[in-house]
Amino acid sequence: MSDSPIEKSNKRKYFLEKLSGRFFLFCALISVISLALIIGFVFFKGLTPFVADGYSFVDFIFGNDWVPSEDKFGVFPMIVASLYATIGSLIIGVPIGLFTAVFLAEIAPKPIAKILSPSVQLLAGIPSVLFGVFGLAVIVPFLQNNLGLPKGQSLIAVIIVLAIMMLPTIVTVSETAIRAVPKSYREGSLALGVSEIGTIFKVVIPAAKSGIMAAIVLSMGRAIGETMAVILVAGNSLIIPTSLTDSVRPLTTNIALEMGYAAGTHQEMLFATGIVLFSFILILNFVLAKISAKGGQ
Amino acid sequence: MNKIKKFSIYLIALAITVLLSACSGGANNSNSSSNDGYTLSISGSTSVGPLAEKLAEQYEQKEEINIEINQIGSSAGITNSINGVSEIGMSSRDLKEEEVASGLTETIIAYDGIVVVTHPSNKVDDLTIDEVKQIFTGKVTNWQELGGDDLEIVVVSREDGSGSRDAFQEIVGYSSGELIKNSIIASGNGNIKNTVATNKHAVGFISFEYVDDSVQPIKINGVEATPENVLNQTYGLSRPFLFVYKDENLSEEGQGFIDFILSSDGQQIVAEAGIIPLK
Amino acid sequence: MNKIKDHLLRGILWFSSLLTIVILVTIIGYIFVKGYKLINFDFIFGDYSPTGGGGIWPMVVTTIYTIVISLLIATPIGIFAAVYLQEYAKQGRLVRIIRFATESLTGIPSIIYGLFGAVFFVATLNFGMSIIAASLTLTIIILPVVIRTTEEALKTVPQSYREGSLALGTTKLQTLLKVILPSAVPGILSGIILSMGRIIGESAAIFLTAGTVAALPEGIFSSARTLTVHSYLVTQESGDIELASAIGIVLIVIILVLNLTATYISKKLNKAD
Amino acid sequence: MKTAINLSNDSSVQAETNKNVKISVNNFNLFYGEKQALYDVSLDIYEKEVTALIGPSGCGKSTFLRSINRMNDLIDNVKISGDIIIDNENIYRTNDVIKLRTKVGMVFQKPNLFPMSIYDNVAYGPRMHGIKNKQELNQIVEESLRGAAIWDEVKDRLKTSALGLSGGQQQRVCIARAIAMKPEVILMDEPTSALDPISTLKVEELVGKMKKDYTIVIVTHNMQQAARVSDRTAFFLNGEVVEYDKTDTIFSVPKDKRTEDYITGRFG
Repeated sequence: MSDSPIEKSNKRKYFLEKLSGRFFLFCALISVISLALIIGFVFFKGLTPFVADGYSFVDFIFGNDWVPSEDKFGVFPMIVASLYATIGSLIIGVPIGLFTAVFLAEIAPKPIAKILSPSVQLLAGIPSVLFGVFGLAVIVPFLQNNLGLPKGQSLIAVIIVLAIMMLPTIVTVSETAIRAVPKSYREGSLALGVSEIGTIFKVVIPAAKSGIMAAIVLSMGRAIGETMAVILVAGNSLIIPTSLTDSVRPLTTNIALEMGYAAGTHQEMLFATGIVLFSFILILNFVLAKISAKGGQ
Repeated sequence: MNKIKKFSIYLIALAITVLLSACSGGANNSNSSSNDGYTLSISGSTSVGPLAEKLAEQYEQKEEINIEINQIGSSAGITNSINGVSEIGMSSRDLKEEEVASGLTETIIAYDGIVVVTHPSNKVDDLTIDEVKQIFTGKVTNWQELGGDDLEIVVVSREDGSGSRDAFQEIVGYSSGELIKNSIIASGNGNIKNTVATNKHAVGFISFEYVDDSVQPIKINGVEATPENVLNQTYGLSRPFLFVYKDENLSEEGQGFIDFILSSDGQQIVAEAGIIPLK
Repeated sequence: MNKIKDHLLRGILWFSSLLTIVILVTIIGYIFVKGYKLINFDFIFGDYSPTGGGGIWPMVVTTIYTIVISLLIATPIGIFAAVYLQEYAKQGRLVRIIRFATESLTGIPSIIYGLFGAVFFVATLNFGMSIIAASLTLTIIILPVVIRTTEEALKTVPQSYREGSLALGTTKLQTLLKVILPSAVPGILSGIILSMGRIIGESAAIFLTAGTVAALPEGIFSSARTLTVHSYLVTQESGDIELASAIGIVLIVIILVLNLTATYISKKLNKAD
Repeated sequence: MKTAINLSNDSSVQAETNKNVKISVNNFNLFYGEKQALYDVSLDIYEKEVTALIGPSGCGKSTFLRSINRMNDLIDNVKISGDIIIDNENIYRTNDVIKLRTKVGMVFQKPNLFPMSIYDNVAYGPRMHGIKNKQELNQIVEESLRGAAIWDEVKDRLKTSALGLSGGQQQRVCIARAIAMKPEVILMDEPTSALDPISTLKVEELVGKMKKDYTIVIVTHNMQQAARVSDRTAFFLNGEVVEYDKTDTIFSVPKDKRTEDYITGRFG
């Protein structure tokens, strides 16, 4: 073997190496490009009424009235509704989902886990519309009949449907994270005489924290972004909810309900509603990124 | 770093080229599909949509034509027909001034009655227009006040911007701002019907074609909601179904479809669909 | 004291799991009970008829179209992006920006993707309401899922594999293609399954980008209606819970088949090792 | 014990006369970010000898070993100064890391076979370097496995997963995998630390045989092992080379007090 062909082939390899590295970088940048395009288009459309047409942004955010046909655009009730619905569903969904994940990964007898884990994974793929269909056909009448309400379409119905919908996401993602915790951590803790449950809560869950955080972010995205299922059970009333039984209109629902029928300023205001939604999510992501960065140290 | 920049610019250029060629591919594609028959694009009202689909199904069997119908709401359909995105827009409400000003032509293809409906168990089955207004503006909040059971009234309305809602409010005589705040807002006739059918408290309004046994239609001023009563103008809650288009955008094929709808065959289909034909 | 706490916690774990299972079984059960009567050969393979009684074949085809196209685009991009983040990038501002963008994409509500798709792909790029516009929108939606799951899968590949391969004088690219990616396949597959679920389940974004034409698509530039959009429209417009449930059964079966296939593939791959 | 020292004594005497310097290290410094891990390391490693690197944990011996085939490149923020010269070529001046790593093979602390068959593991390197001919590959695999003294144990199960082997067998397949590249230098990073005594013995015997073909640098915790297998020994402490000499000299008459303390077990 002479030197030159090897060096030549190495040169080709280094070229491919560089090319592939840059190609991978480009792929990674597509997320950034997409985000920039989405933000650009939504903000451009959504800010037009405030920049060009002299609408007040403060009135938009804190206004209580949303009557597009009378030129009144206030999204405060929807902001409140979105926050309540998301927080409520997380309060119910996260513990149940997380405990289920722990159960499947740590405690469940193997044959049970072997059947259940894929079933839950399957459920992650169930279209949200079907949860809405179920919510409308079962949960709404159930609430109405058992709580003696004039209507079952309510904040609590939204919370329940969202909590159910996020279960599969939380369970599958957290389960993967928990299973990825090295056995040696558990053995180390067990060897110190800590009980199995103690080990799970003191060692395994903290070790799987970043994955669990990912699960929560994903399901929060799902909850806040859910539209079609929510439309069916929220009632979509334009009031600031004062109780769990009030019917509500979250931000996403507002957009979906009226987008088809909107034109001109009305349509731009729906994009503005999108901006509000967007800002919430960006802030949430930022906060969560900070939390997980702190947790990682 | 500079090299990376150059390289990314190169790649982006490449991506755009690919996209553009895909675009032109798309144009070719729609051209080639015209060999099989002309594609007529229609979009708009969800109330008119089901009727238009039925008409299109029949018409496609007669003619070499593909009709694409997108149910995206009256306003969006009208906007599409103004922009030329769709050849024809469907509307279940009258055109607004600025829409007329943009040069749209409208053709009434049928009439629709709007029916106020309640749960079948509701004892109230006759209301005046004014009572309807008081219900929807929240002045009357219990069925007892109207001679029914002691149940809170739950108002179900369509969303702001819906052609059906605009038409309903205009006839009954209240504005969107007056609508009772805690009313349920449902998108689509089916959703309203379903909501009312499963709730003893509820009252809503839907298109004629959606009425069935699951809900109770309410007489208005003692007049039943029937096609005859709409045509002889004794039933007050009715509106036209419109096709709107710009004359310069309307193709021969599009005109052909409209002619078919207005023909006796077409109007027969309208009647079979439970909607009120023109004559 | 500690024992009581242990028992209590263990009880909570059992209870939560049971609750999850009961809820999910109830939903599936409800959909099956409501919808199974409508399911037959003609329902699935029959052409749609707006006058009622027809099948859902056009929607099945449209759904397959959107899945295949979005995955064809998103899977390679997502995997390579994850590869960049995990294997190539040095920690720094660029990586932070990319991660932030990916995380943010995850959280964006699908209705906003719908708005964007309608403005960008449908109008600006002039694809019209079409399968391709919807698929490109879906591509962005599932990209973060593919990236994240692939990254998690890459993290589980032992560092010693990389060292072992590189020490033999192989390039990063060779190591990646021959050792790292094959080891990460099961994880990547689970990401693709999650993405398929997302595509199949998506309605808001598709509604605004693909339109609602209830006919067999002629190509990727046709406007069409996916199964999920169909079940949504059926619920909204005609309030037909049984038909919506029947479509739901079809959707669930498709997902089940996909999952089983993926599990089978990853098992086979593991055995081949 | 004594015979071992005598043996290595003999060979190093020969080395004085006819062995060449294979790797020459001059004033080599290495930093992890701000933290310096190696201080002015200078030593010559001779061709076809076994050079052992000993010292307490964290003394920099593994870091140094990984510098010889630039495995430290994988870690962000590593900075170096000074030279490592192999066959008159400064390995930090050339950009051809592939060529370097082809020439300098490595065996790791824990067996790190890929999740493939035994055959594919050994054939992996040659395949990546463009050898596709089946017969040629078969031959390389057999020779390498023989060279790693494991052929007889695995010849009937070449197509089964390599991860089914015992730890000691896996480590010898790792050595075969390294040999398959026909390297000139083999770096071994505590290759027996995860193995039982019998497997350790086998690997040590193997190292003894291999030195007629390869230049071997071995990091070890085990001083008896260093004494048994190596010709020369470098004692590392806190990132510095305290003493570097022929193994028998280091173990019998260390010049530095710290070396003596370490060897006699007073710390470490």
